[in-house]
Amino acid sequence: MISAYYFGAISLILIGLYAILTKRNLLKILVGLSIMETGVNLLLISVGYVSGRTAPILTEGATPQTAVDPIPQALVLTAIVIGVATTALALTVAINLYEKYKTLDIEKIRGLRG
Amino acid sequence: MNPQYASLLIALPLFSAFLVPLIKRAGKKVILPYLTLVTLIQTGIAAWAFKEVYTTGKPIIVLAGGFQPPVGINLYIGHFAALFVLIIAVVSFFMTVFSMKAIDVEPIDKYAMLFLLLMLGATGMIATGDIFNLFVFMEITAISAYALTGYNKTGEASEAAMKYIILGGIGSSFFLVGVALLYGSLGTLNLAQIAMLASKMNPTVAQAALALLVFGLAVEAELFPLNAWAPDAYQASPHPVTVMFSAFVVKAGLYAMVRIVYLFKDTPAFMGILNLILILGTLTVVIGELSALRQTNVKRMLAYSSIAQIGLIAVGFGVATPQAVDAAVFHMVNHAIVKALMFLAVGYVAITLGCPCIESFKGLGKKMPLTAFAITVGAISIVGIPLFNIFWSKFRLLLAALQVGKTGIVALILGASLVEAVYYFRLIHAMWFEESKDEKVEENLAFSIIMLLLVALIIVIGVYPEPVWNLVQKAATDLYNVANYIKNVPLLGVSP
Amino acid sequence: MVKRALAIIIILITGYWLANALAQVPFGADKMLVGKYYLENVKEQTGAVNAVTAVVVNYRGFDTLGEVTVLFIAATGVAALLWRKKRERTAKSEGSVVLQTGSRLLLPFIMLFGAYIFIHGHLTPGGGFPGGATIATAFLMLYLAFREYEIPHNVFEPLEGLAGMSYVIVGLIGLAIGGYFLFDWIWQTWQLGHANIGRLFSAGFIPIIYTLIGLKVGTELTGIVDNMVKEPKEGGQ
Amino acid sequence: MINCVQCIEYLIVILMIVSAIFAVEWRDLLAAVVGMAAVSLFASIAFFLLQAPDVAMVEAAIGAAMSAAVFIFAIKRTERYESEEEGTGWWVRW
Repeated sequence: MISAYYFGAISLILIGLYAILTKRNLLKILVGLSIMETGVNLLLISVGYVSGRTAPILTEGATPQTAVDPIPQALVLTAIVIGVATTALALTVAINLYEKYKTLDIEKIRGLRG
Repeated sequence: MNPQYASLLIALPLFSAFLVPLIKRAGKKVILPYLTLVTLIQTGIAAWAFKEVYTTGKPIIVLAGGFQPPVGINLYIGHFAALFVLIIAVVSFFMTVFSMKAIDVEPIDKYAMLFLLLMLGATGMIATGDIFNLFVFMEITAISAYALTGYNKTGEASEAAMKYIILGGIGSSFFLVGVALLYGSLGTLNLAQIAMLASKMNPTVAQAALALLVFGLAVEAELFPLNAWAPDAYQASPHPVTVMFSAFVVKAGLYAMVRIVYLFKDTPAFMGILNLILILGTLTVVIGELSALRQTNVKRMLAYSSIAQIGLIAVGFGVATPQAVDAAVFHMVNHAIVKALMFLAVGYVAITLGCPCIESFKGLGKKMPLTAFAITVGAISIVGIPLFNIFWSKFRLLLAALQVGKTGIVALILGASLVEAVYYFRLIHAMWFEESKDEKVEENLAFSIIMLLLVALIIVIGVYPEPVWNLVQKAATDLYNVANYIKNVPLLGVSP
Repeated sequence: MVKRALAIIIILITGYWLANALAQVPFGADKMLVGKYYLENVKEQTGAVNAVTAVVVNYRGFDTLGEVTVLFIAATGVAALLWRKKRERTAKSEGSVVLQTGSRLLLPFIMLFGAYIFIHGHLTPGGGFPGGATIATAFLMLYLAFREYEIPHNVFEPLEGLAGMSYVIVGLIGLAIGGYFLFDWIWQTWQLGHANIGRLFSAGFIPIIYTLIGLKVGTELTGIVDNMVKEPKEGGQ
Repeated sequence: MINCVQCIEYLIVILMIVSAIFAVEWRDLLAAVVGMAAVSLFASIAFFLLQAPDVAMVEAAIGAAMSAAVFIFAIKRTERYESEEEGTGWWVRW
C-alpha cells in the first residue's frame, strides 16, 4: 500500500507529463511543466517526512529526536526557486514566439526543420 | 598556496557576473574587454589548479563553509576535473575574443553575464562532489543556455530555446525524482558516501534511480530520445555559444552521468544501466550520422556530427573497461578541440558571408583560404585519418571494443566514420573544387591566430599522441577508480 | 488519437515503475543519516534555531549561492530576451480609487513584513526567498494600481548586482579569515552572539546573508514583472 | 479506522489532483493558470501538514503567487483561449 502523499506526488508528475506530451498550446505545456515540478517537490518532502515528528525548528519543546529531516526541505526550497526561474524564462520565450508567429500552437511553429 | 583557493574557480565568474551592471555604467565598449580579462584570470586559476593536481598527483578538495564532506558540500578537483576546467576556461577565453566580432545584437551586458554564468555552470558541474549541488549547477548551465539560445530573438532562436526549455524541464524533474529515491534509501547526498553505501541499496530502487538520473542528464548530454533540441539550438544560437555548447556543455553533462553511474560499479544495478547507456549511445550515433547526411546548412550538419560523436563517447563509457574509458576521455578532449575549431571557423564564415548554408562554402578556398584550410583539417581529423588527433581516439576505442569482443561496436565506429567521410568530403569538395565569383576576403588576424593554434594542436596530438594520452589516462583513472575516489574525499564519520 | 493513446500508455508504465520503486522507500520511516548530524549539531555549529535555515545558508551554502545565481540568470535572461529599443506600458484603465489608496497605504507595511521575514529567517519559518517574494508583491501591486508606474531602474539594477556581489564577498572574507569559502567567520572565528541563541542577534552570518538574498530576490522578481508588463512600442524595432 | 487528520490528508490530495486535471483540461488559459495556482496552494497546505513550514511559505509566495502572476502577464501579451482542435502534437521531433 502506497501512502496518500506518494500517490498525490506521482499523480501530479504524470498529469504534468501527459500535458507536455499531448497538448499543442505552448502555455498549456508550461502549465504542465509547472505542475510536474510541484509534484516532484511534494515527493521530495514526503520522502523526508518521519511520522509523528514536528518541524525542524528547535525552540522550546522540540529536540533533535522529535524533528523531521531538514535536508529535503532545504533541497525543495532550492528546487522551487529554480522552477519559477525556468517558468519565467520559458514564458518570455513564448512571448517572443507569439510576436513572431502570432500563434501559440506548436504545430504551426515550424521554422526549423532538418 | 592554500588549495582552498581553488574555490575562486566558482567565486570569480560569479563575482564578475554580478559586477557587470556596475561596469555597464562606464560604457558599452568596456564590457567585452572586461569579459576577456575575466576569462583570462579564470584560465590562470585553472592552470594553477591543473599544475597543482598533476604535480602532486592528489586531487584538490574544496570544502565549502569548512564542513567536512557528508555534512558540507565539497568540490572534487581531481585529474579529470582539473583537465576539463582548464579546457573550459581556455575555450571560453577564445570565445570572448570571437564574441567581439560575432555579437552585434543588443543588450551586450546581459550577454556578458549569461556567458560568464554558462562557463561557471559547466565548471561547477565538473568539479562538484555532491549530487544536489550537481543539480544546481546543471540548472545554472541549462538556464543560461536557454537564454543564450534565444538571444538573437529571431523566430528560429525562440523556437529552439523553447524546445530546449521543455526538454530541459522534463529532464530536471526526472533528475530530482532520482535524487529523491537515492536520498530516501541512503540518507546522504555526497557522491563519495553514496558510492560507499551503494551496495546496501535495494537493487530495484538503485536501478530506477539510476535510470531516472541518466534520463535527466541525457538532456544535457544529448543522448537520443532527449536531444531533439540540440541541432536547433546549435543552429540558432549565436556562434560563440554554439562553440561552447559543443566543446564543454555537453561534456559536462556526459561526465556527470558517467560519474554517477560508475559510483554503483559494484552493485547488481550496474550492468543494466550500462546496457541502457550503450543502447542510447548507439541510437544517438546512428540517428545523428544519418541526419547529418541530408543537411544543407553546414552549422546544422556539424551539430548532427557533434551529436554523433557524443554518442560514440557514450558508447565508450558504456563498454566500461579501463581501456574503453581511457579512449572515451581521449575522444572527449579531441572532440572538444576539433569542434571548437570547426564551429569557430564556420561561425566566422557565417558572419563574413552572411549565412552558414552550403552555398557560402562554394569556393571558400579562394575567398578565405586560411579558414577553409582550418575547416579542412578539422573535417579530415573527425573522419579519422591517421596523423590527426581523432584517429588515435577512434583507434583506441576500436581496440577497447575488440578486447571485450563487441564486434557490433566496431562496426558502429567504422560505419560512422564512413558516413562522416561522405558528408565531410562533400564539404571539402565544395570548398576547394567549386567555383565562386566572389572576391577574396580579408581575414581577421586574431581569429586566424586562434584557428592556427587549434590546427597546430590537432596535428601535434595527431603526430605525438603520447603526452596527451598519458594525461588522459590519469584523468580516466580518476573517473574509473571509484575506490580511490572514496578514499580521497575526507568523509566525516557520519554513519548509521 | 493513436499518439494520445501511446502517450497514456507511456505515462502509465512510468507511473507503475515509479510506484514500484517508491514502495521500497517507506513513507514516514526514519531514514536520516546526515540529517541527524545536522539536527544534533545545528545549535553549536551555526547558532540557528531553525535547522532548515542552517542547512540552506551554512551547511549547503553553495547550493544557495547557486540558487541565487539561477534567479539572477532568469532575470537577466528575461531582460535580454524582451529587450527592445522602445517599450511602454499598455494598461488601458487606471486602478480604482480603493485599489490606489489601499496600495499606497499598504506598501510600507508589506515591505516591512518582507523585511521581518528575511531578518528572522534563523528563528522562524521563512527567510530570504519568501521575504524577497513578499517585497516583490508590494511592487506588483503598484504596477496593478497605477497605469504609468515604473520602478526606479537605476536603483534596482545596481542593487541587484551589489547584493549578489556582497554575498560572494562575505564568502571570500570567510576564505581569507577561516581558510574556507563561505566559512561562517562571524560565528566561528569572532564568536559573536554565542550567548543569545534563539534571539535576533545570533546565528553568525545567517541574518546578513538572508538580508542580501531578500534584497536580491525582491529586486529580481520585480525586474521580471517589470519586463513582462512593458510591451514594445509600435514602430520601435 | 480513519481519524480526522487522515481525512484532511486525503481531502487535500484529492483536491490537488482534481485541480491539476482541471488546469490541464480547461481551454480558457486564464482558468488553467488559476487551477495551477490552486495546485500550488494545496501543495503548500500539504507541505505544512508534512511539517515543512519553510517550504510551505516559499511555495505559497513564489510557487503560487509569483508564478501565477508571471503566467497572467504572459497571457495578456499572447492569447487567452486554446484552439478547439484536438491536439496530438509532439514537440519532440527530429
